[in-house]
Amino acid sequence: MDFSLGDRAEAFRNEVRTFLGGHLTADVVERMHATGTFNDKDFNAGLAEAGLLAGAVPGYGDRDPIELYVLFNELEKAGAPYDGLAVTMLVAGVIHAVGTDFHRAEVLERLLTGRYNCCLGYSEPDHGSDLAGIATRAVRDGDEWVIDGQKMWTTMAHEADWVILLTRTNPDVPKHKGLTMFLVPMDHPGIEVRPVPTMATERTNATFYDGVRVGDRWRLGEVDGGWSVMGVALAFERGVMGGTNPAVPLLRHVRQWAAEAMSPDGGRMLDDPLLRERLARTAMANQVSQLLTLRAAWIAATGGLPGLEGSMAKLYATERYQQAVGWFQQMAAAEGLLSFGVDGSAAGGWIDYDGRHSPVTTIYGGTTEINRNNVAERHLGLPRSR
Amino acid sequence: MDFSLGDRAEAFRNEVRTFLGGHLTADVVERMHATGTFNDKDFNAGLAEAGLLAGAVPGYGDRDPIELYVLFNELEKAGAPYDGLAVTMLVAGVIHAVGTDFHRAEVLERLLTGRYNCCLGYSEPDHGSDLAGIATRAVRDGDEWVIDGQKMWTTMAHEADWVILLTRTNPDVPKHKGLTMFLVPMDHPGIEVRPVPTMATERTNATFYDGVRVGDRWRLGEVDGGWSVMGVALAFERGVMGGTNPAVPLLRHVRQWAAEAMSPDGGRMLDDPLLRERLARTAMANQVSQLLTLRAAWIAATGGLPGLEGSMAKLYATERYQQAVGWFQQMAAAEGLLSFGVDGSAAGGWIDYDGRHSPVTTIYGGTTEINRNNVAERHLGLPRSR
Amino acid sequence: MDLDLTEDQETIRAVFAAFFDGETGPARAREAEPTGFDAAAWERLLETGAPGMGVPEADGGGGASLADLAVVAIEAGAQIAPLPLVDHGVAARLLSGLPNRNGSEPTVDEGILAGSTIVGLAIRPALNGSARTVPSGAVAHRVVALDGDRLVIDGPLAEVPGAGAGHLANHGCLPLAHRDLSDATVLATGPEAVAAHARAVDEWRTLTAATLVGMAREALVLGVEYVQEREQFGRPVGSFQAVQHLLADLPGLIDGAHLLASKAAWAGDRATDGTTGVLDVDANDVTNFSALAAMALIAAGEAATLATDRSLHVHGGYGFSEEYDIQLYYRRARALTYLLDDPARECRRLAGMILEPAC
Amino acid sequence: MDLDLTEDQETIRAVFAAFFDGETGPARAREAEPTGFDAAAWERLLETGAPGMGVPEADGGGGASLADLAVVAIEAGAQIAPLPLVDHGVAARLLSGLPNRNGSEPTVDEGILAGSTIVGLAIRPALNGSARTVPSGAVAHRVVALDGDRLVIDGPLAEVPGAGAGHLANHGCLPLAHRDLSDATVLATGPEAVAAHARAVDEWRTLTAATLVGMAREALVLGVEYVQEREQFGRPVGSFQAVQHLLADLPGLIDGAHLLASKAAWAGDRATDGTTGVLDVDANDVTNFSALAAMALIAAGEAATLATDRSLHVHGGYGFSEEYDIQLYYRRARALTYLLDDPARECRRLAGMILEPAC
Repeated sequence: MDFSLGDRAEAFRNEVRTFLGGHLTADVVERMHATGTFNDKDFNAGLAEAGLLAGAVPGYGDRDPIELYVLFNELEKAGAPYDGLAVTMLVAGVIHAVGTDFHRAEVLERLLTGRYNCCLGYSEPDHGSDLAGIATRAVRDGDEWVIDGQKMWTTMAHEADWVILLTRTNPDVPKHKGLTMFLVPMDHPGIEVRPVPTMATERTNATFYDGVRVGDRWRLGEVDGGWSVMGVALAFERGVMGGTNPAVPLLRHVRQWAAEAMSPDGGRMLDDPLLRERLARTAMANQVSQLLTLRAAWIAATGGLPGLEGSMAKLYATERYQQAVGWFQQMAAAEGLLSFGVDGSAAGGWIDYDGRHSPVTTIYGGTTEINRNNVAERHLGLPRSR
Repeated sequence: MDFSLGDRAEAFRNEVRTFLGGHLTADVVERMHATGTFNDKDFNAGLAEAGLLAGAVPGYGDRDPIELYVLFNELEKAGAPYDGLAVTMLVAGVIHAVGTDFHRAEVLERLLTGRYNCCLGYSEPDHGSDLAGIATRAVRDGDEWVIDGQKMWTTMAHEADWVILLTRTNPDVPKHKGLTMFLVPMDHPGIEVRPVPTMATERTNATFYDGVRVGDRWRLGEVDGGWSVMGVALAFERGVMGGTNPAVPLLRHVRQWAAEAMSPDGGRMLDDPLLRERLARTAMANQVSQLLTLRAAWIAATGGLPGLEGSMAKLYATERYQQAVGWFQQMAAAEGLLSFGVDGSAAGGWIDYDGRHSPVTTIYGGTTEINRNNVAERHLGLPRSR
Repeated sequence: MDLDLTEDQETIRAVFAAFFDGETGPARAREAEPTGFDAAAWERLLETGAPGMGVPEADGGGGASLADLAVVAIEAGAQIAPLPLVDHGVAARLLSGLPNRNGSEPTVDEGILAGSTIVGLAIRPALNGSARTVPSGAVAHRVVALDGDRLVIDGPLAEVPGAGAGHLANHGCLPLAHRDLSDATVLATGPEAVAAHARAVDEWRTLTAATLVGMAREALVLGVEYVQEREQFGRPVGSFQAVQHLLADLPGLIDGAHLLASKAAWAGDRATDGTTGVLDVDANDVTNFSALAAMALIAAGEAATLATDRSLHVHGGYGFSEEYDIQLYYRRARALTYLLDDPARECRRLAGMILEPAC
Repeated sequence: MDLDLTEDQETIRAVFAAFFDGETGPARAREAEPTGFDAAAWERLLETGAPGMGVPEADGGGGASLADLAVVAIEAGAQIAPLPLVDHGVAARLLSGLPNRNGSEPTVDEGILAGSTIVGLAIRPALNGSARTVPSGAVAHRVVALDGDRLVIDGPLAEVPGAGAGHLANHGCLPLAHRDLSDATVLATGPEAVAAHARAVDEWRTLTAATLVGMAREALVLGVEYVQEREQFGRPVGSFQAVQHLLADLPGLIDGAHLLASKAAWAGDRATDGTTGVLDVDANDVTNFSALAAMALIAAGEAATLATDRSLHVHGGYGFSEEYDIQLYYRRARALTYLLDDPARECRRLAGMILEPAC
């Protein structure tokens, strides 16, 4: 085994770090938390102009999944806005894999400028974990489709140019065989976006589709072939595009704070043996999270489909992140409750922020329970429990 | 609310404590761990002679469930052999509730001398949690029954005088409607006891019943009424008869050791802030376990059936006990691995012992999963999951 | 031994359960964000006599016991009432127990008894003449604090800082503020002052534990209701055993914390005549108020943080959205649990009571 | 980046998996209790060259890397082989790295290379001339220890204490013994001695982590097999979601510990030329051997203690009985995890590497 990234990936990482050093300003970070929109078009365009985006599109560029991992891991560790970018790159990869020349010219090329972006229209109010059961209908009408329904958790929809929309086109076959995927321009009539504020700074949306007419050229993949398009998207997503190292910036923030803060027991917080133990455990867990994610990238890079390995990385990383947040909330006590910019807040308010944000990480992108079902049934070979 | 025990129960507790001070010698404790038999007939007879047993038989004596709780709680906290006694008192209570004059004269009166004891023949190799499914058959033959089958986890069988045996008498009705309970003298021909050693010092047994002929007078309760006799037994058992304060002696042993032992960090172990925190958490959990158990006793004392409350007490107490054992095993490191009597062993070997013993506490007397099912379905009102 | 409420307490429970259900509750708590104070509900609460109910009758109060106040606090917690009831109640009891030092200012006056003057308590010792993150500091006209070995009271303020820039935005949307004590009046000094403050903080621990028990209880109800209604894969989410088992540990944890908070209150009421109680962890005999108050806050904090975490989790994405109530409980449970100190430091403090002192 | 074993390592893995499966395994481990040594299996192991395989070829050994040894250790752990392979291997590497000080006694001799002379390593510093609870102390002819700043070796003993009264009965039935160092030979002194011992203990951490990974992997297999076969309520126990979810976190935990132990071994092999690697937790860049060895033992200890706990639990009462194998893994996982030190103290030691020192 060789755990060095290799010259090529290391050089790429240094390019990303250099970019971040110049472009990830305090303004960018403040804006993302103030607006709740973890997508910054100027920042993304900067990445594109620096030549860091196109190469990393899965399958399209000349970079491999290890480098895709490096890009998002560096963004995540630095605390940059990357949620929107992850979706954009994911959709770019799906278009590259199953899209038409029209999709490539009309959408993919634009996405790669960093100035355009996409949102994901999978979940519905009554179908969160159970995606095969979604109810949004698309009915053919000549060369067009008429779409009616509602999607939930369409994060970034309020500034997205397209939504990748999972619809039901045949209600008379088994659930997952009657689905079709569309790429719908958000400026089409009949689309409404309503904000869904959350307990953290992140904003998400509900989107409503009322008789939205969309040409057949916006269909992505085969009619009734939406489930396999989902499969392509999920295979890109798992683990590699951020989300498995959220405790790296947390550790950095807490460490920096603890070097300055006084402990109620006297002395610096950083001298507290319990805090030292927990910082070390967090550093250990960050390494494991990184390795489990790298393994998923490695499997993808060597031609495999790291679905289960991605589930394992997500299960491990999110549980450990939540554990670390809980520890640091406790240890920072009253000061850990105070928000960004408040006099006396521990770690400048990051502990409060992580405390608000962390609960969702075991829910979105596949709940802990769904991931455990996957591992139990498909990795351990236990009988189906449902 | 009034959390004082009350004069009567307090006086009884003091009597028990006085008895323990005189009779719970190092020899008694050493013998129980050396033989693996947590039942000491001389010790039990001493309790009987001191007048501490008969009164505490559920329903039979003049003492209430609070005092029954006091008796077993004091035995448990002191680290006395009480497993055999708990079964004996339980059976005495069942006989008092559903037995005949013959059972009373022949068994109950003897049990109350402390010189005789009973074992529980419920579980079978293929039916641990699923007791209603047991396969041991009892077939009527005139005024006798012929019993064939096998029981598992018949702890104390090797020195028991009777086994309280759950049998299937009617295979043609729904599972729990075809069961009958017997009180079988262990000297009847056809009974074989085979030891089942365990990873801790405790010994248990498998028992085999091969054409055992037993008179109908040994039947306990109605024919095919065994499930309701089980219900009586379980209602007595839950929580009140020991098993919910195992971390009290653990805390005492660790505290005493830590006051003497050196920490690898320098200084006494008792000065280690992490150990202090964990001792305090264990003391807190011991209070909660006591209160949850007292609540079950209080409900029984005021005429209720504390089945769910007993489940809650057991869930809480056993999880906390296992957590505490894990903590102290870690903190005692190599010395915590050493067994009773070994040069250098932490807490005289008790940490090793608790480490071997604690895993079974979330299994026997109702697994954690069965108790969680009970609470989920019967207390929270969630739909049946099976 | 008697683990039932008294008849009077049953009445108190019913009255205040109805009050908080009608006048407060999640929707009102949401409206009261971020400051965490519902002035209209406080006005209505004054009519019940709750603000002064814990003050002895001799001082013009309701003469309620700590156990009575715990019954009220549980119901307030269940409805996450944005009211400084615990802080004011404890501070008023502290004031009424002090000798009147200068004659000109009664230690507990009509306004305080009625609740028109809100008093807060700085639960942590002041540092350099400033009380930091005072629980009701953004809405209290006056705050009692321990500054060195001096027990002091600030104000009365004409306008409380919550209306202005003093409120500190925080996780639980509690009315937190720092309070400057430089012009504060000295109420007592020396060991007497320190002991009075310590007793008040133990009462605060006990009643905050009770508040957390109420929050945990209601958070579990919200989770159970949600999983009974919500379907996925064609069946109620609550029929999945994994979901059931996430919730099934909680009743014991919550009931255990409830019993411990009640026992602490009982011990606190007994301790008023100077009884210190028993503290023998080797035999698991504990009737000492300070130890039980510390244990109660630790146990209730565990129960409330875990119950809100699991209940939020079984809500799926909705638990994270502002629209659902569970996130209100989630944040307040953490805020109240960590406000006084890290539970680990609270445990080490408890260790100082139950073990030989550290060398 | 390459996360696959080399071809040679695949061969090593296959050969030793077959060896440990055939010559050791749970039944043999049970027979070897309580001493924890299977002399016949050790004899057979000598034929494979394993005892000296980690010693450089220049010193007459097999020249295997730490990464190669980790591959072997995982398979030994999976079969809980009652053999002092890791201790002997690490001690032999330590000896071969030392200058020959007195000419009369080679630091690593034929007996050690062959394994007919078993060498143990006292992983904790000696106290007052005595090495306490030495991992293979009851079966080793010689033990290397750090006594103050002197690296010493005791023996050779004609008869090892395991045959007599020296074995210390313990949780994992490991061949533990105290060793008296009063007649021990000094091998090195000063910073060189301390550094050589520290390097050896880091290798021990790495290979013990690998052993624990193997134990955890096999414990999970035992649990999965049991719940697939065992039926309750008319269905396999493994079809209950609560049981599935107890087991479903384990593969990630075990694989994560496996990756970390492999990375530590990789870093250890790189560090032989004096490279110290990177240690930047702010960016999650860690290639430093000592830090990775510490992390690997912590992670593998967590994985093995949790995997054996859950696997034993899903066995029901049978898991507690001596007859079933899981209890063998359960006890050994704890013994190996806690033998060097409390994981919390190991974490604080790691903190000393990755953080500013405590004041």
